[in-house]
Parts: sequence; structure tokens; C-alpha cells
Amino acid sequence: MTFTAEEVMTVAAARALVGRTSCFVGIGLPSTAANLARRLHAPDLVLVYESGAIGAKPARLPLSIGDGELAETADAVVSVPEIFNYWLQPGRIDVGFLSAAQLDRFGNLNTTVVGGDYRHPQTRLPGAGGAPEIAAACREVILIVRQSRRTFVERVDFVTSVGFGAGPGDRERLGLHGRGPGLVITDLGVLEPDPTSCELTLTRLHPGVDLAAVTAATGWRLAVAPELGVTPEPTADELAVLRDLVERSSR
Amino acid sequence: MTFTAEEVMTVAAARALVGRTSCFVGIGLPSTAANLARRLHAPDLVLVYESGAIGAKPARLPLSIGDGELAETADAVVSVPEIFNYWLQPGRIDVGFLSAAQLDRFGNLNTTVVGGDYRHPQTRLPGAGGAPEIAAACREVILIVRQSRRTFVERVDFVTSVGFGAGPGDRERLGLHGRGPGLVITDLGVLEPDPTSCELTLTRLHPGVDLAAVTAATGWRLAVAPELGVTPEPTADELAVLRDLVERSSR
Amino acid sequence: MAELVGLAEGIAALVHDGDTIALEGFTHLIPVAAGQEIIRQGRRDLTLARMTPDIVYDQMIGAGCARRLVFAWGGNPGVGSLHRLRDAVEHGWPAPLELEEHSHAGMANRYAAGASGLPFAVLRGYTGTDLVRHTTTLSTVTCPFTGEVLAAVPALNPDVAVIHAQRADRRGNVQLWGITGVQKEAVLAAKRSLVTVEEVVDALDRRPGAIVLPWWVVTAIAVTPGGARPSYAQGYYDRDNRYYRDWDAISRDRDSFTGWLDRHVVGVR
Amino acid sequence: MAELVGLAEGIAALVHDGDTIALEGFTHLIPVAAGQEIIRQGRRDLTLARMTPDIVYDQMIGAGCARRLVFAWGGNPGVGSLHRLRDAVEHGWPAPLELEEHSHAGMANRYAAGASGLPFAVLRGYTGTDLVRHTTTLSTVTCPFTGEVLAAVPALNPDVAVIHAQRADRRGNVQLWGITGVQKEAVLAAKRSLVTVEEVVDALDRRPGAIVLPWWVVTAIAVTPGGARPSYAQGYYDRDNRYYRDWDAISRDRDSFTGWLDRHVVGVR
Repeated sequence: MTFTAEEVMTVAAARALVGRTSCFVGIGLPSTAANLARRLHAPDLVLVYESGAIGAKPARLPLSIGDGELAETADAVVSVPEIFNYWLQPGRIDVGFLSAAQLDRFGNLNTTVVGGDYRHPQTRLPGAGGAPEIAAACREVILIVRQSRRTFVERVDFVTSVGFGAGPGDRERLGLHGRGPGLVITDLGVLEPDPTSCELTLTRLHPGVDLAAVTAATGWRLAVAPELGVTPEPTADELAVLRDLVERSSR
Repeated sequence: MTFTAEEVMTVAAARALVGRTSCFVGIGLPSTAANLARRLHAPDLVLVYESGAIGAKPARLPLSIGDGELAETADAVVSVPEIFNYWLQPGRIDVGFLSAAQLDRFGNLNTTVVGGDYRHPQTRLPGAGGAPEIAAACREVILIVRQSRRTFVERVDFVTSVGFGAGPGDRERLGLHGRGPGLVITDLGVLEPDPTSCELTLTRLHPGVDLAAVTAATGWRLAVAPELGVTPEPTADELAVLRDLVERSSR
Repeated sequence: MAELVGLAEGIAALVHDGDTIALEGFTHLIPVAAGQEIIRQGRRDLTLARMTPDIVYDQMIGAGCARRLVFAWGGNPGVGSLHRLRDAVEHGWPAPLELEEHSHAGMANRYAAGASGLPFAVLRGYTGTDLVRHTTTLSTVTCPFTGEVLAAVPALNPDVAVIHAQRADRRGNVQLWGITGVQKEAVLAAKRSLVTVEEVVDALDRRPGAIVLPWWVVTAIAVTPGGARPSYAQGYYDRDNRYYRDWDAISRDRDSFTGWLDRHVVGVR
Repeated sequence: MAELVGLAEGIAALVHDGDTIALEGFTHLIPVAAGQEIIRQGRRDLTLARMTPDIVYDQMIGAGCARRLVFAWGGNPGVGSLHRLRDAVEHGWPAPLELEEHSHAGMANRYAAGASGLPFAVLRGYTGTDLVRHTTTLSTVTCPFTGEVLAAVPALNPDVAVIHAQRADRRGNVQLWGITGVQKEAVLAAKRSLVTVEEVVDALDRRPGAIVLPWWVVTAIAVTPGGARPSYAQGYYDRDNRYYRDWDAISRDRDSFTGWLDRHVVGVR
């Protein structure tokens, strides 16, 4: 069976949600992965959207985080202040899914500006949204980022959301209660933080990807696990459900 | 037409609500007066109960501030944190109705302890409830208290809710945004704060009450306005509506 | 999460001697049956938190369950005093009762801070009152932008929150409507929670004014029809105003209270 | 309070040059028609506050209404960049745009503090991010009980809040349901408020998930059917996803944007 790099990435992210209770979902790949997981690997997974929908069960992928179907299918809909204060902030949510325009070796994320300086940027990105507090408060964070030298950079131009800061002990020093990035899923493979150094380390390659391609797509000297695994290929079932979901949502 | 002292007091309180938009209501006499006002003098008056009912229109007088009819007839029902934070605290409510076991010449109220000391009181009263913040935040406060030397005391045993503190300027110094007690309605007459000294001054006698009875029921040297008015007698209509309300509620 | 239990079993598993517990319900949906089960199981040294201690706390205090009361208004609504509470405070019977006294606004914000994972909450309150001199869980904080000084209260995070709701579904989602008070905050602030419900239904249809506490934030649910009596459960039964009025005479005297307790609580089941 | 007005009349009366205004609606119920009326009336030097500036603010910024943007996330949801916002920030066209940048949690709490009559709000947020270095409306506060240091944000009290709701009754009570976002807080925090509604009805029947803003906290109501398009109004119409996708091409280029503005906004009425 053939599949795209994006499909492998999405399936890998969906599999990572097995055994989790709740997931704070942004729009785009995170939403696709979380909704795929709910259909396949984690039927009881509670999807929490920052628009206030708790336990949403959309049949289609929402284009925005506030689509009507989210409210209609949710167990509860609360106000935006409440979703951040009562639900995200105390660390009730297992997993936060985030993406970014830039990410560094410690999983710090930039979604604010690229190039120039803050007041006069080369490229103005959308900004923080819910990300800083998702990165701070969820018990664990899963990052989904397409890998390239443009995105995997030595130093992010702006720290919008904190991963491990400058390294071990920084999250504790900053008073961030969640564990930080536990997994970075790209279109090439999977990275995990080294338990000692916190540095993101390549632990798995996606099927058909070779190591050189990953190091070439990384803007720093990439650490590689001694025993490099390979992501199991997406199953026919996983692909069928994913494609159905995407197809239904584009209508 | 005959009437009781309590009826005069209630009618006087209801009349005081003419021209007001909203009223924060506690249980007992304040609730009777506010509901009477809504039927007679101020049909658009918005009754706000600390249980979270905004714009309640009960047909009977509730025995508690959280009776089911309040929620069923309200324009909106909000949580208890919301009623205090979003509705009371910013000073949105015109009038707060309060009563107390003790009151002093500056309209400071005690509903906490009488006699002994705080840890070993002679009489333990219910405590603060919503009163301190009602007294602080409502644009104006109307007090309804049966007058006697036991309740109108030289010095309250415990300041549960602040009127004018120790006198002029104290509310401003304490950062209390509402104007404080504008009216004290008793079963004998009406007191209003002197514009300069803030001391509660007898401005009206209820029909048939003589001044000596009021001074005898006051635990301090009562200031009396130079032109002492008399409360107009309750009209037949006022009495009929009040008695109907009380009668329906006792069923 | 959201295990279906019997009431006795739920109390035994979740409420321990010495715990800080909050039975919430603002006039409506007061978890009286749960409170009486705590009495039956003989819990001791509890810190009882509640915005408006009313007859259920009066009964628990009179039965000797409590060491400390965290509260804002302790009366029999529309009737008068809580005589067991007063006897404990005024005469130390059946045991002395420590008081930690706040206003409604303060209590509500303490739960809200607890639910928000914050150590404290800021409000305009208490200023100029004598509560400032007697309540140690009260402080001030200065606005870093305006310099204004405001009241600060510490988060209240009970060991157990106990509430009563109209119903739950089979997954354990809890639905309540009408006056919903501070129950959401109490449950979210607590380490554990027990919800008694009128009934369990297959699915919760949406209801005007209803809030839902999802299954994954509730520890246990006990089906307890009438569990809020003599308070009321909107859509199920009305407030038993007569019980509240009668309580005044029953509770005024130690012997009559003890007799009532034996007959109606301890001896029941 | 809660006067029924025409949209043009309401904007003329309530929104003035130099005001701080908040058009809120979290994806749902975005007051787009009101925003375009502000463009038509040629308002200038506005401070635009909004958690998620999207196409309506892109249009207002491109039309030259704004001097400053107070926000958390400025993108075209599910599509990409806001090109007019970027052009203003990156190249100062049609005018430079000052940014006051927060997170969602920070913005939500700024409105909540504003609605609560508090000068600031406390949250866990921002720590370790570069927002701390660039956003002046950001500080810290120390818990007086635990010594923990937390983030503090100042209250946001706009001169005017503008929201769209499904309906109002003849007294001016406003009802909205579905995703209700931060609209209640925005209206309660603002000095004045304008609510556009799909319709006015004789009486508001209660609805699951609905909130009501009572007539006495709303300044003016303008019946504006379709006033949230291309966003959606639950129960009335769906989101026009195609408009959002098409906006990317229309807004990418100054000329095509200006032509669109003339044809679809300025020239309309």
C-alpha cells in the first residue's frame, strides 16, 4: 500500500494518543491526528478545543477551532476564559498538540516572527494564541512539525512557547508544571528528548526515510539514538479511515 | 385603614426603589420590599439574588435566596463566583438591601458575633455572607432594621460590613466604590446620613410614631433633622398587594 | 474516574478522618444524604468547608464530625440560627469548633482559584471589616500596574468535594441545572469528588441552563434519589420548607437533637 | 440602555476616532457587518482589541482604521496569514501598526478582569517566552500565601465592545448560544456596547447552552441579519469556508484588496 509522508506523520501522531484521556487540540495536523485517534486507537479520547468545546466528536475535520459541529457534539461547552483557567491551567489535560514555524533542539517553539527584529520582522506570523500555556500546562506536549532546515533551526527567532528552555532544570526553574515535549513527530521520523540532556534525539525513522535525509533537514547537529527504530507502516485500516476523514472534510 | 409597623417599613422600603434599575436582594424584609416594589412602584426593577438569579420575577416570596422559582423566572442564571465577580464587584448594581443585628451611627453593620469576644462570643450570628461586598460595591445601600437599643448601638461588636467607617472620607480611604448607606428604614422612621458628617440622622417618622419613641430605641444620641417629615401612610393598594404577596408566600 | 458506587461505599472510600471536605450546593441541590452517611460512618476531625453551612452541617457538627468550619454564612435560611453550630462555638459542645470565616465573595473566589490551579485569588472585598483582624487566610496584594491594594484569599482545594446533581449518564458525565452555585468550582478544586444523583440515564439531552461535569473529572457517582432533601432538586422535588422550620425546634436542645439523630440518621439503613 | 438602532446609526453614535474597540466572537458570531460599517464610516486611529484578529480586522487594518492592535493570534483560521495585517506590520501599509501582543489565556483574563472591575488578573502564563521582553502590559505578582511568582496582566476595558448574537427580545435582552467565547466578558468590561443580532423576538425561550446579557448592560442593539457572515451564527447559517479561502488571494495584493474594499464594503449601502 502506498502512502504519503504526511499520512505517516498523521498516523504516527494518532498512535501516540493511545492510553491518553484528554487532548488539547489546535487546528490543522493536530486536529486530524486527534480525530483519527478517536476513530481508531483511542475511542474514548476527550478532545478539548480552546474555543471551549470539551469532548467534541466532530464527524468532519473542523476548518477552524470554533466550528459549529464542535459545540453541537461536545459534552460541555464553556467560555473561553473558563477553558483556559479551569481546564488548561491546572494541568488537567494529558496531551497538548502543537505545531510551529520554527523549533530548536530543546523543543522551544516560534510562531511569532521570523527574520528582522520583533518590531520590524521579515515575516510576521500569527502569534501565540493558546500555545504558551498549552506548552506550559499540559501534562505532556506532542509537536507535529514538517521537518526542514527552515523549521528545525539552531535558535528560534522568538520563543513563543517553551519546550525545555536552555536545557535540563529550566522548566522547573520557570515553574512550568507540565513535563514538556515528549515527542516530536515530523514527516521524516520521530524525535524524543534525551532523559538527561533534554535534547531532541531522533529515535525513529518513518518507513523509506534514510538518516541522511533527516540530518540534512535539521539545522543543528542532530543527536541520533543508538538503536534507531522504524515507524511501522500505516495499516490499510488506518489509511482508509484517515482518507475518509480528510475526504469528508473537504466536501 | 390600619397597618402594622412592619408594613409601613416594608412599603417605605419598596417606595425607595422608584427610579432604580437593579437591586441586590437578600432574604427576609429586603426580599419582600423589592418584590413589592416590582409589583407597584418599579415594575422594571431587576432583582439580583446572590444565588446567581438575575432579573428574577418570583410570584411568591422565596424562603431562601436560592429557591427554584428564582432560577425559573430569571432572565439569566449564573454561577455564584460570576454573580460576585462580574455583577456585584464592578458596581453594576444600583441598590443593595441589607439588614443586621447591630448598626451604629455610621451605618456599620454587625451580623457576626454579639457579646464576649470573637473566639468566645455570647451569641454567634450567621456571619458575613454576601454583605461586606454588597455594602462596598452597590452604588447605594438601603438598610432595613427593626429599631431598638439592642440593634441601634453606640459601637457594633464586630464590623461585618462597612457603612461610613469612622466618618467622612473613610469609604474613599478604604477604596470602597459605592456611596454607602443612603437610607435606613426602620419600623419607626427613616434615617439618612448627614451630607457632611455622614452620621445617620432621623429625617422622617412613620405615621403615629413620636420622636421620643425613636430616641428611646436608639443607643446613641440621635441626630434629628430640623424639618422632620412623616412617611405617607401606606395606600390601600400598597397594603393589598403586600398582604397578598405575604399571604401567597405563606401557603 | 467516575466510578458508579453505592453511597456508603463511596463515602467509605473517599472521605477519611481529618480530611478537608466541601459539601456544596447553594440552597439548591444540597448533598444532605451524603452528609448524613458521613455521620453514620462516624468520621471525625473533619474540616468542613461550605459557603453556607446550613442544616446538613448543623447535623454534622452536632454529631461531632467536625474540628473546623470554613464558611461565610452559617444560618438556617429564612428561619434563623443553626443551634448546633452555635452550641459548638458558644459552648464547645460536643467539641470545640475552630472557625475560618470569609465572605461569600471570598469563598467563591477561593474555590475558583482552587479550580484554576492558582495559589490565590484577588478581589475587592473585606476592606474595613473586622474579618481582616480574625481571619488568617486573608491578605492583600498590590496591582503591579496601578499600585492599588486589593484583597487576596488563598485557593481552597478540599480533599473531597461532595455535590448532588439531577443526573448522570452511564459514562459518568454529570448534569445539573437551575441554581448551580459553586459546585463546578468545588469539584474542579478538590482532589477527589463524589456526586450523588437523582438518577442515571442512558444519555443526557441538553437542557437550558445546565452545566455538565465530564466523567474524567469526577471520582465517583452514587445514585441517591432524594439525596438533596430537604433542599430541592429542580425538576424532581421542591424544597421542604417545613423541615427547615421544624429543624429550629429539634436542634435547639441537645437531647432533642441527639434523639432525632439516633432515630433519623444513625438508626437508619 | 439597550436602545434599538440601525447599524450605521449605532456605529456613528458609539464608535469614535481614537477609541479602543473590541469586536469579539471566537470563530463563531464574529461581528463582520459592524466592522465593515466602521470602515464605511472612515474611523481612524482605533486601537483594535481582539483575541483572534481574523479577516474582519484584516479588512479594517487594510482600510486604515487602526493604529494599534491588541491581540493573541492573528491569522486566517485554517488557511494561513492575514496579508493586510502582515503588510501593515512588515511594511507600514497603509499605516504603521503598533502591536500589543498577548496569549489567548492572557487576553481572556484581561477581559475577565475588566468585567470584574479589577485592575489586573493573575495567571500561570508567559513564563520563559519572549513575549515577556516585548509586551509592556505584562508583569508579575507574588502570592502572599505561598511566595510563588505568577504572571499579571492589566484589565482590558474597551471604550466599546461590539458583538453579534443570534437574537434579542424587545426589552433588549441578548441571547447567544453555541461557542460563546469571551463575548460576555468583553461587553461587561466595555464602557459602551453594540450588539448586532439576527433577529428580535417577542420573548426569548430558554435554550441549551445559551447565555443572556440583560438589557441593562447593553447600550444598543442593531438588527443585522447575516451580520456574522462569513463566520457563522449557530442555528441560522453555516461558516462560509470558501470566503475564508478566497480571502487569501484577495488580500495578498494591495490593489486587489483595495478593489475588493471599494466594491464590497465602501460602495455598498
